[in-house]
Amino acid sequence: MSMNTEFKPKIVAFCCNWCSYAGADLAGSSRLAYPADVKIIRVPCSCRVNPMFILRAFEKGADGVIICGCHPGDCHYSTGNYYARRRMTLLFSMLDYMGIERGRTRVEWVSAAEGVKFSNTMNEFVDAVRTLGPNKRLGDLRCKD
Amino acid sequence: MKELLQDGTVNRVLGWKKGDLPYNPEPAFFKSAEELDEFIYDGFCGANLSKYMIAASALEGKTLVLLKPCDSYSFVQLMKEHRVDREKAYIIGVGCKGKLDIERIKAEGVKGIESISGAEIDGDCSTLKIGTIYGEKEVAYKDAMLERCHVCKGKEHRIYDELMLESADTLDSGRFEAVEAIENMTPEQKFAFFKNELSKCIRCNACRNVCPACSCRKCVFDSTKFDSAQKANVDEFEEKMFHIIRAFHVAGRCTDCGECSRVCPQGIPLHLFNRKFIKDINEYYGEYQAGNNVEDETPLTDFTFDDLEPGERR
Amino acid sequence: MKKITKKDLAALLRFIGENEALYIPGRVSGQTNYVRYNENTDVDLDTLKTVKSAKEVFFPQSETLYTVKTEDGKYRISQEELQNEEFVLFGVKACDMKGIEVLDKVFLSEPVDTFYKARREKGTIVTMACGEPEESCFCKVFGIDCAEPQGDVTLWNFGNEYFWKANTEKGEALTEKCSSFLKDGDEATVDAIKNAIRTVVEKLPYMNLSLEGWDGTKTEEKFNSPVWEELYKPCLACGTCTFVCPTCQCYDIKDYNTGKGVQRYRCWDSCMYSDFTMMAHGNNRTSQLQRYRQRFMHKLVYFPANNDGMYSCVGCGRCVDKCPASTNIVKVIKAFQKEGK
Amino acid sequence: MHGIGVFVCHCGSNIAATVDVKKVVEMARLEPGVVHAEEYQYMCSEAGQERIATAIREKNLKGIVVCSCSPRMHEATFRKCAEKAGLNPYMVEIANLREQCSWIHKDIEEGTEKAVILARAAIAKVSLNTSLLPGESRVTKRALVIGGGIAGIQTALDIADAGYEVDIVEKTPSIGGKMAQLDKTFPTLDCSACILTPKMVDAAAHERINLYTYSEIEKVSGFVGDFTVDIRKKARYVNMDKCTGCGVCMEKCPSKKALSEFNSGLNNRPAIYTPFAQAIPNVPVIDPTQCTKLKTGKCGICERFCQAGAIDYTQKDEIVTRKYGAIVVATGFEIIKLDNLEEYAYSQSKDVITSLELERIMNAAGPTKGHLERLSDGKAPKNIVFVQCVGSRCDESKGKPYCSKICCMYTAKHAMLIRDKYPDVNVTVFYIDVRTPGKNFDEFYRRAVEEYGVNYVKGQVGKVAPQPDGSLLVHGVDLLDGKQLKISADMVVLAAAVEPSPSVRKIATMLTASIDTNNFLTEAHPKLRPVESPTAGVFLSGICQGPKDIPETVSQAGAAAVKVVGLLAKDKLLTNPCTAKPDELMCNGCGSCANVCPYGAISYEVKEINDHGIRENRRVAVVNSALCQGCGACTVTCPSGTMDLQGFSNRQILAEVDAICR
Repeated sequence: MSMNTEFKPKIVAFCCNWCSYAGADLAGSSRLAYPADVKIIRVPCSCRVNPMFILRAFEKGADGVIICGCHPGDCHYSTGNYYARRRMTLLFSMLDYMGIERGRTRVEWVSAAEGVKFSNTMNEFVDAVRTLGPNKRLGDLRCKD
Repeated sequence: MKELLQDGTVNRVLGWKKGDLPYNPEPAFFKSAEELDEFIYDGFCGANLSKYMIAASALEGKTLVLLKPCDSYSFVQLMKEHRVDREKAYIIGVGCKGKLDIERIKAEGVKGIESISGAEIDGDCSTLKIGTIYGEKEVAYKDAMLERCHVCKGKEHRIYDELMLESADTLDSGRFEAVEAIENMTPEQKFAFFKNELSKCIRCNACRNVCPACSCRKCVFDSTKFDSAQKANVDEFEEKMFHIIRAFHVAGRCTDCGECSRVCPQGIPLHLFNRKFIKDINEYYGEYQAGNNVEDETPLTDFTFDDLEPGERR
Repeated sequence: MKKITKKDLAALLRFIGENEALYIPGRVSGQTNYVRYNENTDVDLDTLKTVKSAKEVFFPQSETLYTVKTEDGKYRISQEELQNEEFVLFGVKACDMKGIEVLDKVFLSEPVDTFYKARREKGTIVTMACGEPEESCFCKVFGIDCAEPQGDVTLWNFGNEYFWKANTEKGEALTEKCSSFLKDGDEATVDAIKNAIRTVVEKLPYMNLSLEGWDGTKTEEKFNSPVWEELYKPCLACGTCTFVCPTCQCYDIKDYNTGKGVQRYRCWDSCMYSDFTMMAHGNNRTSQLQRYRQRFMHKLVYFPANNDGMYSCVGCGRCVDKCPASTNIVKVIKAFQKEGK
Repeated sequence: MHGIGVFVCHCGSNIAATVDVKKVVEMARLEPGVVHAEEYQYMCSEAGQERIATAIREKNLKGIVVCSCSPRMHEATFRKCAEKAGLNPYMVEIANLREQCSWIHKDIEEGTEKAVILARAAIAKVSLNTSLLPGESRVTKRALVIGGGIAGIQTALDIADAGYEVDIVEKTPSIGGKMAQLDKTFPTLDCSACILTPKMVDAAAHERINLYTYSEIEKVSGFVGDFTVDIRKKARYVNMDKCTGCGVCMEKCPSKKALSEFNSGLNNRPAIYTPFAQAIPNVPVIDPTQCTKLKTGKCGICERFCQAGAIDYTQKDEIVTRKYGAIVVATGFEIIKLDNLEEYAYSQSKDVITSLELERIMNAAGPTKGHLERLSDGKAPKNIVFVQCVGSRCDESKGKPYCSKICCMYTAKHAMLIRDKYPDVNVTVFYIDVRTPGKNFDEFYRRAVEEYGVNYVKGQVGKVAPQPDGSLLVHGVDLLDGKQLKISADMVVLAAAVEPSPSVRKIATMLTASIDTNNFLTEAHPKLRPVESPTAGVFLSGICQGPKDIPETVSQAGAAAVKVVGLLAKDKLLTNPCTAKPDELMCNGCGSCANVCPYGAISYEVKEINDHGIRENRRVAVVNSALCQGCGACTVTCPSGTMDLQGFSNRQILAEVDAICR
């Protein structure tokens, strides 16, 4: 357990501008805490998240990557999150297939009104990644030292 | 073929030319009837000629191209992506009795090959008689076949102007057996398996360059847009990144022609990446065969409202 | 002349591996390449050709040259250390050995490549005569005798034994170090082995390949020949031939951002790639024909012209074995032969 | 990029309390390209903006990072500020140190560390920013109002009065909405119809208002200023031009089994009908599910009796395509289904009714002609129990978590009206809280209690049990007395929760307007932009945005109208320059990007491309930047990375990733 409390995972959260980023703002204005390990990158839509971005995060030392978008049906661009959903489903399945821990990647749909859900999701995700420990299977060793 | 060339229906023939060893015919363009004397079509003509049709589509006049049943899927997929011009192609669908993998023959301990008989397309394709400088050897045709032929998609051509030669059934194993075997491993085993396989990768790009789906004018791995032009295998991450993204970029477009695995100089079973995506697509979004026709919406540019959530399993 | 029984070889390798780094053909997932030896290495001296040649031990596919880091807003550069550890490279075939000589021409002439030089100095090469040459071999065409490879020590495989002969001081030193594993062997047996190998070599299909006309002259005639226009067509522009080749020595220099700094590294490059020789204004070779031609012109014309007739092909036949489109240097030579040029 | 300025805001103590602002400034200075970094109390203030502008001018900054609150808050502010100082507004990036850092972290060390990383990511991004220029798009000077209730009518009237054309699309045969069904309105008790119908007539008569009743939205495309909408005009089977509204057809129609929607299903209507007498337009429709002629081909009575020859059984649905500059959603509400609230015995007894049903019972034009009577036996009730918060403020498995806002007032209204007209009827109201925030609202409620003697019981009703004698036994609790109560009633009235009209989901999807968990449309900002949807050009009016009473709805309708007028008054709009941009040299022309583009913004052209000296004709993707909304779907679908998104380019996002993972 002492390991877990010391380990500060690097978490990259891609949040769509319209729902999830706003949901994160709401979590903030509602003072709903989640670990500082989470750093948010604002993207217009979850469909803007290229699998290369996710792999790049792991390459450079991220321990977990989460993608947040509008709920299916609520995409600001109508259909973006549906594409994102298929892409991420396949990508995550591939990572799992290659023995990369499933808990390091996640997609969550968080609306602009769901500050609570945003905060809870981040708390859960960080906990899950902490339990897994540092990412050793999908990173570039050159970035580790 | 000679007639079509002579009467001007086609300006050239895209086929295979006899090699200088019994097993290494090369893809070639024939421009005259006499050049066609060097034409060959036998068990070693594994190369999928569809990709050469991208360049041929820019040439004057029609190109007669020989496509095996599985190659025809690639051609249709390329048509769908506007990369080849149907009007510029005269397609002869050639039969196939399974294509041979020289690496498998060599793995049987065959060295110093001087001659091979039994690979002729009009033969019964049951036994290969191999003359070597170290003596005669025999290898069962079936044991020398490429992996892809054991999971053959069938004898039907998806597109053709004319058909030639009989095909044989070569399907004798489950297409997704190997993928399932990996899926059933523990994460540690999976990780170790791919680590071992990918550690061999030399980033030669043969898998990419032979792939009919990887036909981008400029591959992301050669462009500066993603800072991903790392042609070296500096760290094991590089190969993972390359092979995941390569497979992802062709997901839903890969016809499973098996060329990537055929050409890998290090014998990496690259089809295991592509086939994993194919299996997932089939399971999650319904059976889909890329290159079946030009109309079907590609799975990754399509969706349904109740698609599976990422990380879920059905 | 010494010899060692095959059953003692494992102990010998362990012994060498304990004292210094040992690079040896080892099998990983069905393929044999040079690997750094450890107790778990699946040593494979029977496979004639490793996929990648032995050159990577001296000229690795990638190597860091130096690292730049920022500390408190200031840059700090640290040079990568040169090879300072002695090592043994074991099981090199005649063609690969010759390949190293070709690389020496490039990297040891001025300006000397210090990274390469350091490795050459620290490495002892144990070569091995080819037991059963294969149909894609054509080393003899380049005057290489695979029955008697050079290097610091030469081995011959015979029955249950390897015959062992030191050729150089480094070789003597290694022999001395390993003396407890070695017994005396007789020259006569080795001569017989050599003859047997040479007899086999004569039977190989490519033995009659003629290098007539490839003497570093007629450069323009070769360059402008229409033969290339058909030859290049199957080429897929991958780098397989380059990366398995024992003599290809081109590299690219790139920077990698580690987040904490930048590592400048070099890595093998291939003249088959579209971004080879890419410069700010663009590329001076714009077509695959030009790239394809460059590879063979370099090996058969430019290199011998600049290096006293030494070809930068050693006839190992790896490109013959591995080219996905079955085009290769032999077909190039034959095509010109056929055209009578 | 060299010449980056970093401005760290304290936001009073909002940021400075948990982030060591000085440290952030100090660390930012060490980042590559940064030539200026400073802190200030309130960067968004005039003085703060002046500091930014001065630094831009004096240090010739090429890009700036403001470490402050959410970009959703002040990105526009700082972009304007940069523009005024001569810097392209898209050379500004915001590091969100307030909502996503200081407000959620307590530990200063932790907060500061994260703030430094967020600043670093923004600096990394801005160093790859490029100057972008917005394009222009035209504005179609016509508005669409979806929904013809009081919200829609009022919005349309206000827009039309300001001089712009408005179309109202109403899915039922008449405008009027729920307000037309009400009997009296609180707190003045004036007659709903008396104040509504003149507005309906005004709308119908207005030269700039066009009504599409019995019509629905089929498809929406385009964007702010230039929407294209397909409207499905459902077949009325009555020619609107010929019909005189005499009503003979309705009288003669032999099929009278359909439940009247207008009367909450309490009585029947013919197959050919207008919802109510004052319907506008006063043209009936034939309900194809009820009409014998349409179902079997036999009958045709209405056609025979119609002197005007207006009946047309061959009419088909018609799709009308129109262009609009702005769209107002005024889709209103429905009463929730009471299936999950079986304890109130709504389905078991005819005498358990909803408040809306009571409105119809009390209305002179209603099923009982305004006589208060039990629906089971027509007897006058002696004891009536009202239950408030039925499905409101409730567990989500049974009802809605929110307060429906209007029930306290209309229950008081009902109680008062009953006691006024039938002084001998006992009226009991069960309530959780009585909420009366509104002008004259509490006075109104107190009159009900004090003048009219309505018995208010604080407590919930656990069960309504129909008795064999036809009475209803109400099991409740009086929380003030702490007693279980059992009250025998003749009638129970349920103040059922309101919910957004179910049609709104589909409409929201078409409009790409976002919706909250309760299906209310989300406003662009809950306080500062309450009548705008986050989707540009889409505005909200009435209950579709949240529960409201009539005065609030009308004022919101007016506010939405002003926003629409403000938009339509412009001739051109500046378009977002953060759009997709293909690199022609790399494009395969494969077609994947167009497949995923929701706006049809991508097309393909065969162009002569000069690829490093090789000229050839290639099929390449072309983006219409007026249509592109910048979602980025195409950028990921494109395998070669030909498509990139300006403002969120691959390299910019990767730079952020790198900076965060450093």
